[in-house]
Amino acid sequence: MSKSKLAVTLFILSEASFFALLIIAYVYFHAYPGEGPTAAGSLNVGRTAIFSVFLFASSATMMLASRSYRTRSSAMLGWLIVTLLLGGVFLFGQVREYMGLYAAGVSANRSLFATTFFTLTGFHGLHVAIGLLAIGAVAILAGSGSLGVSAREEEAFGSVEIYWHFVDAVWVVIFSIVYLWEFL
Amino acid sequence: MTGIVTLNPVSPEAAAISHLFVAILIILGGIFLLVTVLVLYAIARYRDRPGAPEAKQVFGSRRLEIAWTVAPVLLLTLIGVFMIRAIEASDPPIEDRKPDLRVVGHQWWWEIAYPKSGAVTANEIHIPVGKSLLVEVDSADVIHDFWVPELGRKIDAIPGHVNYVWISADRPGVYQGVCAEFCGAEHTWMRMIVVAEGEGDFDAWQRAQLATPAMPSDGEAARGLTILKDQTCLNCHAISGLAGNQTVGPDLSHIASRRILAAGAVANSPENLFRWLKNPASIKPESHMPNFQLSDEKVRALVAYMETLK
Amino acid sequence: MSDIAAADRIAPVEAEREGLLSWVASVDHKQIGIMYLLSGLVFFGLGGLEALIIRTQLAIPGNSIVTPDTFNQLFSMHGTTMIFLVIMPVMAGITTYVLPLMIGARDVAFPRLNALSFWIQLFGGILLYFSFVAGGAPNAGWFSYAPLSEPAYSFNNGVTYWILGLAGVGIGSLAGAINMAVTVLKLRVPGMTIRRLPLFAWITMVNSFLMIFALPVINAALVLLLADRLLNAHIFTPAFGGSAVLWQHYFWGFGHPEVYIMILPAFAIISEVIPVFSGKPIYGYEFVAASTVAIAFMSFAVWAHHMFAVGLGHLFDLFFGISTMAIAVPTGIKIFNWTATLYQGRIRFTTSMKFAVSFIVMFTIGGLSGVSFAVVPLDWQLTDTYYLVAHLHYVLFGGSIFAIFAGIYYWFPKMSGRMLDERIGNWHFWTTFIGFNLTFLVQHLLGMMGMPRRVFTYPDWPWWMTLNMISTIGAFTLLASVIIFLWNIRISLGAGAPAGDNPWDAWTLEWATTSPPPAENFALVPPVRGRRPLWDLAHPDRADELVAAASGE
Amino acid sequence: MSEPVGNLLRAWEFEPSVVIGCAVLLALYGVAHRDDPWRAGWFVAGAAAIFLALVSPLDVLSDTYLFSAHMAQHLMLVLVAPPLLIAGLSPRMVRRAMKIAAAARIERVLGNAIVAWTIGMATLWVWHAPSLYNAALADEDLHIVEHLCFLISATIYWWPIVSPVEEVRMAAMPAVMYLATGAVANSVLAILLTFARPGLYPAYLDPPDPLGILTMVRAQWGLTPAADQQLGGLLMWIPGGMVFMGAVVWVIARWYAAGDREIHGIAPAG
Repeated sequence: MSKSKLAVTLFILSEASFFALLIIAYVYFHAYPGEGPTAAGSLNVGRTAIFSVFLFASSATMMLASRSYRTRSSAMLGWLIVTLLLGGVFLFGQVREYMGLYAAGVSANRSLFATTFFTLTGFHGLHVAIGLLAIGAVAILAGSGSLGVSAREEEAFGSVEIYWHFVDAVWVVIFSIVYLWEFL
Repeated sequence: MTGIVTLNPVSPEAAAISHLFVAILIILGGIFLLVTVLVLYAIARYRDRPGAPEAKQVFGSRRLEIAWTVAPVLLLTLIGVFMIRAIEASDPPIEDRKPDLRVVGHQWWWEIAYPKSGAVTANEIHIPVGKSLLVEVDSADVIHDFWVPELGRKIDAIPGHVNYVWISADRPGVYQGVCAEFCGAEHTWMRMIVVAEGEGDFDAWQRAQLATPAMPSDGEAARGLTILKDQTCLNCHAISGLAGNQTVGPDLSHIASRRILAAGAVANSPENLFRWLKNPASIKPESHMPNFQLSDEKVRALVAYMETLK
Repeated sequence: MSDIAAADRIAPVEAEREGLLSWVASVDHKQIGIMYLLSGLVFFGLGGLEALIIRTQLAIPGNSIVTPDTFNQLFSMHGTTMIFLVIMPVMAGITTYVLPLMIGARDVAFPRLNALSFWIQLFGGILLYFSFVAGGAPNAGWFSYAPLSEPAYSFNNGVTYWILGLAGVGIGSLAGAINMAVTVLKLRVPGMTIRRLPLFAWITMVNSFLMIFALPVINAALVLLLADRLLNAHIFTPAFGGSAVLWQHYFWGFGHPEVYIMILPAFAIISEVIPVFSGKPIYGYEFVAASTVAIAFMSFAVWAHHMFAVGLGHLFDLFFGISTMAIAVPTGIKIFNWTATLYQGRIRFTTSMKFAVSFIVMFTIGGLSGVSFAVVPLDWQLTDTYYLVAHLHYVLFGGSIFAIFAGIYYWFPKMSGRMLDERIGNWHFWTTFIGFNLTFLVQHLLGMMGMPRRVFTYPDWPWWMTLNMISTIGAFTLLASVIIFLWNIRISLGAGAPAGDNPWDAWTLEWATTSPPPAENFALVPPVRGRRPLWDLAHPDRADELVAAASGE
Repeated sequence: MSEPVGNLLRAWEFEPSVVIGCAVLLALYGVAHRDDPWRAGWFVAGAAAIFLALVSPLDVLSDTYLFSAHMAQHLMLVLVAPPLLIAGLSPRMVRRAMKIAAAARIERVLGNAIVAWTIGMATLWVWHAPSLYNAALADEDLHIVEHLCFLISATIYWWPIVSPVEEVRMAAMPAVMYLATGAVANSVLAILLTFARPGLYPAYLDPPDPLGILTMVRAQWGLTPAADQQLGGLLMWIPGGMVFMGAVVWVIARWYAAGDREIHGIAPAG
């Protein structure tokens, strides 16, 4: 494993612990909810599921982009842009969801569910946004033809890819716990 | 309160801890001596001296490693056995007992209630000698900790998490207690005393606490009562026969019977009570008790009234 | 060794810059390491000043040098400073400076990230201290127990600054930890297999992994507390359904590994210093190495021993009492191995060695009093008293700080090219040793006499003032020792004896280059065939048998 | 001996599936195994762990009375028996088995660290979901499936660590991470169980009392439903965590004992 990929892997281990702690807080207050809005009364699992599909799909397109990069195929830039779009749609979905919740009076201080929900999904959204920036940077380099195939550049690409899959995997867990658990 | 209270137990629970403490101090002291003697011997014996030969290049010994892994494990197992035996003895289970005492931590004083009789007081617990009472420990604001070292373990007073602990004393006496969890500006002056007395004395004390204090009808005390009603005292304090059950500040129904003032900051005397009412910050700077800017005369009247609250 | 790593070691040096800019803009691990040390020294001064005010206030009962609230700010800042802005950065500084040299690397794996780590960490510290002029420092203790740390009970913005400052320190340390782990795993000189790592490098690597898993815990807790403070949420306020106990779980879930984050680097330093000055290899290398992993592992399963007084049930307390005792076993293995290293050695009593040897004894005291806190009923009696204050200072001062001094006396010649004066060093050692024990030994007794921690004054009871006065005198002795230390640095930087490459006859690679090392660290890295490359080089006929310890006597 | 204790100690249930299962396991081993009596000892100890967990009074306690006993039983099936069984295989046996193409292919897939980790930990988590756990308590057949799942998934989990053949074992440093992250996954589940509301698994709230020992369990042992559930979580957390830690120390010891064959140049990551 190259040193950049190793560093990203270690970073991801750390981030996974961070999310695990936020998830534990969410689960804890799910068991001891207190007053105010709850998950069951506030969330729309169907709509979020659809937006989630976009995020999951973006992981697949990122893999395709990575494969194109390794085979030096020109399709890479296309796949990167598709990945960006899919990730962007997911973020758009999250913003819409937040606005809907806010309009319905569910803001971060209304209940323990609300606080832990916004903290958890908000930090995930932040990670998606950072991932999109990184992918965007790679896409711009690729578009301007300055993304070469040196070991360094390959490392950078690989690191972004690992990070993106991680962001996706975290959402699988969050979606299962926050949404599916409530409605299945 | 003198001496090494944690080794000076006055209850079976505290005794269990204290005996364990002595045993463990001996074991740990032994290990400490062993390490220190080994180190001192080595540095004295193997100190570099002119002409000393090069040190022998030794890399280790599996046998020794096993020895100093297994020996501590055995020793810790022994300590563990002591510990398991002492846990139950020093903190017996509460079973189905209803609490005899309810202690609520406030910033920065202790609210004390005897639910079975209805007596209410503050910062001063009375218990009959030789009887174990069950204490319910709660908090009205931040985390406090109820600790009377001579009588046993400490236990946190946590809002939203009620705890229970036994309290008893083998012999009569006054035992010092204190809040042991940092709880804000005046954490220092959140002390209490536990008065252990004979059954008869305890009953008499409890009866006195349950009595409604008489209303003085004339003299300085009566003026004091009027001032007390005119000021906002009763918004925070309760006095039985006068007003409801506010617990923002300590219940004053029998304040003159208590030995300490301001949760242990000073002894309870008319002079100290005067200072306290005149300017609480002069005794306890960050206390939530406001300074009412009363004239000396008014304060004297208040003190005169409160001294009647035996 | 991959091509990339090899390429990094011969990468061209950054363009020369002059003066202050050469430091501020530096990405060189040696300069960054020294900046860590300097920032640690400044904060050590501040934290020490806070401690002195605390001890002066407590010298006699009924003292009123500071108000109660100021006192609370002082001890909150003292704890936070010493942990996050002194011990962690100083350890990071020593590691950043020494580690790449020790493994024969040109620099750390990510030099720019290294600079970023330092500056974020420093920024976190400055933010924390900015609170003093922004309405008041944090006053809820270094542990910020909720609900006391909630806006309802902590009116100034101190705790908010505490959160943000700690987040900065946490993120900086995390980046640093990742950097160090990758450095050890990827940049070792050819021949230095992981089995041949100097123990300093091994323990640093283990510690990095510990930080990678422990720091996110505090970050998550800080995020939730920040939501409470800034968004009026109620995660930790029981009055609105939140849980005060949850904060304690989160905080100590980080806080206990943090203790080992502070003490493992001390183990790392001691494991280098003691063998060198005993003229012998470390006794039981494999056992010291493996016990480190065991400690790091177990440090995550003992946190609730900070919570025995919370009332979580006997079963809960019992399990954590036992797991806490268990962690004493690998720690004991280390103590015994260091002691055994002294045996049949040729012990040179340099100042560094004096600190290292007294570390063994002081840390043993701290470790043993720690065992008494693992014994649940004793904890019920002793926790949150001065006995605990004594315990933690024997671990963190008698442990970490003594090791830091041992390390500074050991590596100062490498960093500066000049030896620290041994005669002044002797004064420094003895004033530290006596001052430290005066300050903290009596505190065991105060705790047993029932004096709680974090009180700004105490009743005038027999012996209380005497013991507190002794403790205060000890604290001022420590002040004298620090002044002697600074004087020593000043004198020696100007007129110390030239160090030469290897003044201690040490064996690890940092001693194979000049003092101070050139920007590229090494002109030529000697071959590595064992754990003590310079020993092997000096005694080719008696090179170390690598598996000697593993295969028995 | 009081009557409830006697009743409990006599409550061995020689469940045919277990007895036959263990017998078949041992018979197969006897047929395949020729050398190295030490290894045979490990294997027999592993089989004995399964046997004791599922046949002894622990099983009755688990099925009827106590979540904590059930946890102890599962820990035997997940953390004790599989590593012992694997340690009992001799390298020769494994090499011979790997000559079979299908077996080698299965090993390549399941022996992959990420696959093995995920299978091991996911099985642990999934079966503790209250709906599944309660269903297994209610239905004996499902319960057998649950135990088989634990045994098989744990065998897969421990294979890359304990396997007698060096080629299929993980290198030491990745193995430490594998175990450390496994311990984290195990601990997080244990923490959730420890702090969950009492009654996560309602069958233990008010169990039928076929042996007449319930009073003893509740009063003398002090295991109220709340304490029982907490004890179960704690068993998984602390002793369970200790098993992982023991494995870590063992991996490092094995790695050092193997010695450093590298004279010059960087050794592989392990």
